[in-house]
Amino acid sequence: MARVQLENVKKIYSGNVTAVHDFNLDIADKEFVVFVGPSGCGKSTTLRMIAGLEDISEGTCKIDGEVVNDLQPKDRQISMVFQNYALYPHLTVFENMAFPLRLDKKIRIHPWSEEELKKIDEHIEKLIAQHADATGNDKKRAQLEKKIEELKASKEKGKEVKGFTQDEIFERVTNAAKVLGITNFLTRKPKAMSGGQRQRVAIGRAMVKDCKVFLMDEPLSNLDAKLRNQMRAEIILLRKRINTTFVYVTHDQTEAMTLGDRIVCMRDGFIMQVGTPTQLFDMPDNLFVAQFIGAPMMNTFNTKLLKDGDKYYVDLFNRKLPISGAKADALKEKGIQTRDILLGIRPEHLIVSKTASEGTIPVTIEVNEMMGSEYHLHVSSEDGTKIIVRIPTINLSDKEREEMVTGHVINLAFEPKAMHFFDPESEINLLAGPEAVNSKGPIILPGEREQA
Amino acid sequence: MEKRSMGMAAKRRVANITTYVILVLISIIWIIPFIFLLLNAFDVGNPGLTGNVWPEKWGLGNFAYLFSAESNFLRWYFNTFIIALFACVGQTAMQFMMAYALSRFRFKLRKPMMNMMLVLGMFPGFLTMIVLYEVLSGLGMTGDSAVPGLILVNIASSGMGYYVAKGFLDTMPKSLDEAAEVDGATKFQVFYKVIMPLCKPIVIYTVLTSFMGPWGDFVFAAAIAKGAQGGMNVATGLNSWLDSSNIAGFYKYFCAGGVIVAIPVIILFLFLQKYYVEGVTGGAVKG
Amino acid sequence: MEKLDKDSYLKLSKWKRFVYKFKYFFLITIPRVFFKIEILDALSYLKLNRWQKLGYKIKYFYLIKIPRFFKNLGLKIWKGIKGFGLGVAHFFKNLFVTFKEGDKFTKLSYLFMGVGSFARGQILRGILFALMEIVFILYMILTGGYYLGKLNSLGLVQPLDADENLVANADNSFRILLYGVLTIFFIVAFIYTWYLNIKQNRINEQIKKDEKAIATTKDDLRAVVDQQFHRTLLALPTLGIIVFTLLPIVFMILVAFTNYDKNHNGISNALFGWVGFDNFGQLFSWSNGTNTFSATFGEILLWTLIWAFFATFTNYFLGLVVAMLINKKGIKLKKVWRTILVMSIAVPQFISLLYIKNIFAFDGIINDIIKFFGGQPVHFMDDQASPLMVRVTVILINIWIGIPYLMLVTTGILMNIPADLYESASIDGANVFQQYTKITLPYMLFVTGPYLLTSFTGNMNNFNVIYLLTGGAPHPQEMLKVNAGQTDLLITWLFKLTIDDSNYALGAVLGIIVFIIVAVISLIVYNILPSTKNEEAFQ
Amino acid sequence: MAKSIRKLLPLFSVSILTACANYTFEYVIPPYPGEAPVDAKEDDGIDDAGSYSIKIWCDNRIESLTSTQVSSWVTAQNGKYKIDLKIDPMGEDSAASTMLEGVDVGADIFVFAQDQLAQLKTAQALAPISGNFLDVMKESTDPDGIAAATIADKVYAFPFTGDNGYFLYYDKRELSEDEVKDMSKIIAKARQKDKKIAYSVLNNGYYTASYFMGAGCVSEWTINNKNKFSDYYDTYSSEKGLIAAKGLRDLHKDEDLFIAESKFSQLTSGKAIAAVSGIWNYSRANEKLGDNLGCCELPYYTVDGEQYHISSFKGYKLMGIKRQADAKKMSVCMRIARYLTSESCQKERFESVSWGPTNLKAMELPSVLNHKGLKALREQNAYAQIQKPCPGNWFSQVTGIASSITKNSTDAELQEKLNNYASSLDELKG
Repeated sequence: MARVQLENVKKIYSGNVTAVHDFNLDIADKEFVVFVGPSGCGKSTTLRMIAGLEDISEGTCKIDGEVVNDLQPKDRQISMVFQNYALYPHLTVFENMAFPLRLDKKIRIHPWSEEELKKIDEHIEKLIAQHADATGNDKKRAQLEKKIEELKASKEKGKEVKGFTQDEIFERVTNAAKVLGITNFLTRKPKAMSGGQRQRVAIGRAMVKDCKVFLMDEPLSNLDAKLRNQMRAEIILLRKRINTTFVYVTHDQTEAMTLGDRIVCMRDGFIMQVGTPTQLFDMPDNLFVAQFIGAPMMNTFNTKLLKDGDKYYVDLFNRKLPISGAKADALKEKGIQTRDILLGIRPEHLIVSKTASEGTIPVTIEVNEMMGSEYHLHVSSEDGTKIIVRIPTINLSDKEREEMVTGHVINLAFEPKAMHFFDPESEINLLAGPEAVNSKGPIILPGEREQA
Repeated sequence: MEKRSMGMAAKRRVANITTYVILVLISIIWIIPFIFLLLNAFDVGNPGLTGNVWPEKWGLGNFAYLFSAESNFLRWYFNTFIIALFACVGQTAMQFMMAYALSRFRFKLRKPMMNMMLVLGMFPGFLTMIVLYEVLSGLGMTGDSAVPGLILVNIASSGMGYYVAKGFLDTMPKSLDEAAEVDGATKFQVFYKVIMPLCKPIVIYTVLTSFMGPWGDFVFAAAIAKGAQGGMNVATGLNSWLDSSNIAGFYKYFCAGGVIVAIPVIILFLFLQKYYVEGVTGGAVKG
Repeated sequence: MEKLDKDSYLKLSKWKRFVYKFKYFFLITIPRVFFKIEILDALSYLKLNRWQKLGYKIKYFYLIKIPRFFKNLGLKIWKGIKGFGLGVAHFFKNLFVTFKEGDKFTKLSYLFMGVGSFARGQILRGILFALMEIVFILYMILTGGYYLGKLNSLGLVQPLDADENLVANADNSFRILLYGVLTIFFIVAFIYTWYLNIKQNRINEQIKKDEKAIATTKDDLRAVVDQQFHRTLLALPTLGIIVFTLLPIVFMILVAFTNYDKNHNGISNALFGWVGFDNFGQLFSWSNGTNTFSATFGEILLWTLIWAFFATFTNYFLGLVVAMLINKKGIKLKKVWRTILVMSIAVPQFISLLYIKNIFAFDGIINDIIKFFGGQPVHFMDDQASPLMVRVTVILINIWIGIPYLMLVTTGILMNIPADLYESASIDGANVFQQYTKITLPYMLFVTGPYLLTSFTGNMNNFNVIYLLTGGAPHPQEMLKVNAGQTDLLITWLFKLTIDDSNYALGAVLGIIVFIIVAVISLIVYNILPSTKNEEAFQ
Repeated sequence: MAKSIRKLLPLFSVSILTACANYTFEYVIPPYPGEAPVDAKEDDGIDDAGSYSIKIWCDNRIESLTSTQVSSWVTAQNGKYKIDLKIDPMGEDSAASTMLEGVDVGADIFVFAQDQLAQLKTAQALAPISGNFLDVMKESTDPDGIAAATIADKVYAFPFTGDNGYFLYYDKRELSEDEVKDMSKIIAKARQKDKKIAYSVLNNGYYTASYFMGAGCVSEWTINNKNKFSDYYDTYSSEKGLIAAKGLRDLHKDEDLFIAESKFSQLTSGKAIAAVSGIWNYSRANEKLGDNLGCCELPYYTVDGEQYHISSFKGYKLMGIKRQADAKKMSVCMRIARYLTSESCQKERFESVSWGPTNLKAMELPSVLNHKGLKALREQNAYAQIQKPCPGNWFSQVTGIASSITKNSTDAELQEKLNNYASSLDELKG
């Protein structure tokens, strides 16, 4: 149960290649934070720096307030699940999970059992008796008194035990196995198990230890799609059961969205944005986050934003689409004037309207991907710009379904609430807060922007 | 259509037959020297180098002589066995320590050290023989007590033969070490509890090759023992039977000695051949 | 020369035009064709036909790769020198700064090692440092000094006086040189430890300033099995290599600069002393032609390289073929074939090679068979045989020795070649031979690259085969003067020179040259081989 | 904190190195303690009573006999000496080569073949024999034996056996008395019976020289006071040498009949009808063939009509005493060596392994005189040359002549080979 603070953490490899730039994050106790980003963005490196498997070039990493930069992984009270499970091939599942417990040599306090308490009392009586008849020499009496004091103190404190007893280990491992549903595999070797089962053993091994921080390095990426969905649900349940701080690394944005309390979206060693899933989905700081979160990718158009009095319009496909509602007020509040923008809208926020009207755009369907519960339509407008639309099939009549074929023309309406406006040069969301990071060209951190 | 398919099967059968013929030929060529050795070992007709293949008179006389009180063969054989035993344990340990350090860790002097050992290995061995003799005689390990000396020299610089072991260790995924470290194991426990158990094939390969070494060493052993019967190994002893004044009377004993030296090494080799193949190739045993 | 445009060229007279064309050809076309290269990108390279590609590759190799190689080499050497210079400067600066800034304990530890460590509660380190200093001083006083003093003369008191009577307490130059070198090793080790002791004081002071905890003895002991575990692993093997390999080699290199031979064996008849480069002079005095030593050296070096090349590659390819024969799908009894071949490795070489020598002897079985069929007996490996015959026979016999081992090595690797490679090749219509050259060989060469190199250098120093089979036969009279033979390798000749003829100085010179040749070859090949470059391929 | 202790471990390796260096500490006190040695001069005046540990190298056949002889000598001195004797069986040529490898660790008394005398003398491995020991030796030992042990008129070893030459063994069932007189007859019989002759004349200088000496050639080397071969007188390349070369050329015509001396046993197994070897093979041959075994002097070979008797080396095996600082021990070893080469010991040795004695009285014994092998050797020694000290590589040069000749080399080629040989002799100086 620990708070993890990363202050100005940098990772510079030999030949001054910087893998992680000025990483600052404060993970609260019991929070589930997900590092997400394309491969090579430094997410795994950061996780490994927290774990202690990589040296921290600059900056400090604190767990529960204690600087751990120089601590070895085993002294940081963390446990980790690896991408390729890293199970010990020569040990059975039980031994794999018991391995960390057998190595743990910390002293723990255990309550005395009944007979033990009785034995201590007898011992104390014996000493008192000796103390009584050793009236003559004081030194011996003083010694006896000290001994009696000690026994009394240890009686209250409880038994000091080094590491885990055998049955403690058995109990912890079997509990974990029960939680993960791998009880009847305990005597098998990892070689004889499927990917999913091996992943569960890996989680089990990390779970049995009581640890401050639970690290997971793309645990699901080696599993097939169906198993991945199932494991995602199990990890959510697991999180509630273990109830400790989680740091989870993945390149799959769906995992990030479903699992994370907060998501840290990263690219080329920089943090693009930190926020809750909804913040990242609805209010992306920049175009990169917008396009990275959500599948299929957000559509973007190079257009102009027109300010007419206190109304805003978007000049799209030589039509003027009005912007109303919350977005318009926000623009007004920010005092945005007419300017060039990058308009972003997610495929699922485009609505197919039955009738053509001022606010809709006629598009012809090029490809219709049938995904079962929804259609992914690849359409193109009159001037050829490609747009992707996602339409749930449930509320379409049979006739409409038949018409969804290549060449058919449909009318698209833009949901004003779902529009995003990005500055073409810096790709920063116009409505984003001051600490938004640009995602185009050399990345300038908020702090540095003032000097630039 | 039918002819071509038959052609395919026929062609494969012909190929197999030719392969079998070649293999039989190869086997004969490779086994002849050992057969001749065996035949000569059983020839009690004439103890000298008569150059005949088939024994004049079959008998176990030659073997009897070896185990009789007259010859020191048992003493030499025992010496070599002790040297081979200590050598295979010592060399395996040394090679493994070196290979594990160079394979699993990255430290400043790693590359220069490996290049240095590669280069040092190329110096022709004989010149260092007289120096090693002086070093060993300083330690009192020459002449009759040459056996501990040979063991020491055998083990001391065996760390340089770490290539094969390192090749095998390089195939071990790094995440195993990291998982164990995260679980709280010290680097020694990672070595002892996680990686070593997985190295069974390469350990057996190294034990095997280092056990076979001392049996064939006749130049160095002779230089250290300097003729003292107590310190000679079997190769030196058997070779002393071949010089001009002895050969007429001892050649067949040499053959019998050769058979007794070869048999255990062959049996050991056949028993562990599976590991030999696995060890050399970097191990098919993956995690 | 300045290039003329079209019409100014036409203005020239006939003769001037000829001169211009001539100059143009040599000063512009030749360099452009041969000495200037424009780097093609992948696509345009692929457009070239087969010969243009070859031409481009060759030009690329000579005009780009070689200069780059030397540039890098130069850079590396320069960096090395600069690094070394910096290191030394750093070493002295460190010493001075530590002394100036250090507290009294640090200053004391300059003289009495370990004082600093004791002061800071690092008892174990303190003891070790103090122990090192005491042992070093005692050693130097009692023996080190004695030998170091005599090192430049290698002994003054000759074992024999004028009329050959034994002299008491004579010097022993062999022991003086050996223990002299050992003492130098010891001094270097001491200086390193002394510098270590100083540096640790500075680190501990730094730690104290930052109020961090100084490593206690318990931490040191725990570090032995944890953070510093790789040093614990390396300590014993490295020590073994230093004392039992490096020390003898350094000794031998020094012997090459002395006159250590049968007349001055340093112990009983006369002391040997330093003679500088005379021994090398004798070896390399090509000038006076008659000197057989350098002529023989050339011939033996050539044969050693030929031998190493053939021995390595015949074994490699034939071993691979035999392995493939045994591994072929339809073949049963795989274990039996492998067992028979492997038995020949298990028999020690001094026994099996003796038998093979008798088989190939002039009155051996092969000649009996030849006579049986009415042929003339052939001299295979004795002094009457022709050098070519002996060399070919030795290489053939070496195949008998090498194949089983190679078969084992390649069998394992063959099993690892993914099967789908062969399937796709046979679909593309590759016959057995093409599959061998296009798939098996490239894969094998990649995996066994380093093995090939070590076996090449191994064969250059392959003593047993030549010594036991031919003993260097045939020995023409010319080579006999320096007791060499035409199939002698450098190593067997070395053996004859040193052990048979106790001519250690020349043997050491020869040893150094063999050492340099083999080292240069393997370092170049070692760095070019693909598999050694991306060592991390599997991890 | 982890970073600050990274320098700890080299300390361990260094301290082990110091421990290792320690071993030289108590070992390396200046060598050779004790006062200046005095060679055993005048009579046995030197008082060398005491206890010594003495190591002897001799052939395995006489190992047990020698140890009994030495212990009987010790008891004969009734307690004056206490000898801790250690005998390592070693053939003559490996004894010499092991001695040369390291004189200070060699045996105190060792038997070596006479041709190694010069090399051992150069390495100062032999104590010169003088005073009473020399006088006793001169009265009782074969003068040729003493000559064989002398360099620059100083005697360096006790003549141990006088049979280090070689003679003809033959199978009486195959060859008659007069056939063995002529080499061409032996070859004809061997060709006819398809049998072999064990004679390494074509590939071993020690035997090739027998043809040259038979034709009258000589090769003598002189040693200067710095024990270097300063000069030589050699007639191998003269016209006498050419005769021998022609003889060798004829042998090359039947080279398939000749097998190496190491295959001597083919005589006893009936595959060879004749062999040229030394006394060391006599006991086994006699045991196998009994009275079918014939021993006689070497035959004649004919070149251009002339007959030449094949010669041989009149060789001796010598017993040397290692030269060492401890004068007392050296003198005790001399006493033992003198006893081992005395008449009684030589007689015992002759009876057990039939090695030819060098003691004058022992040589006259009837059993020695009519010993089949020794009688043949004595007859052959009439034609033999005493083996004088020569450079180590000389024999290989002589081998070079035989191996470079082929059955169809012309006379000019033969002479060229001889000239090559002659030009190589300068290289052997020094």
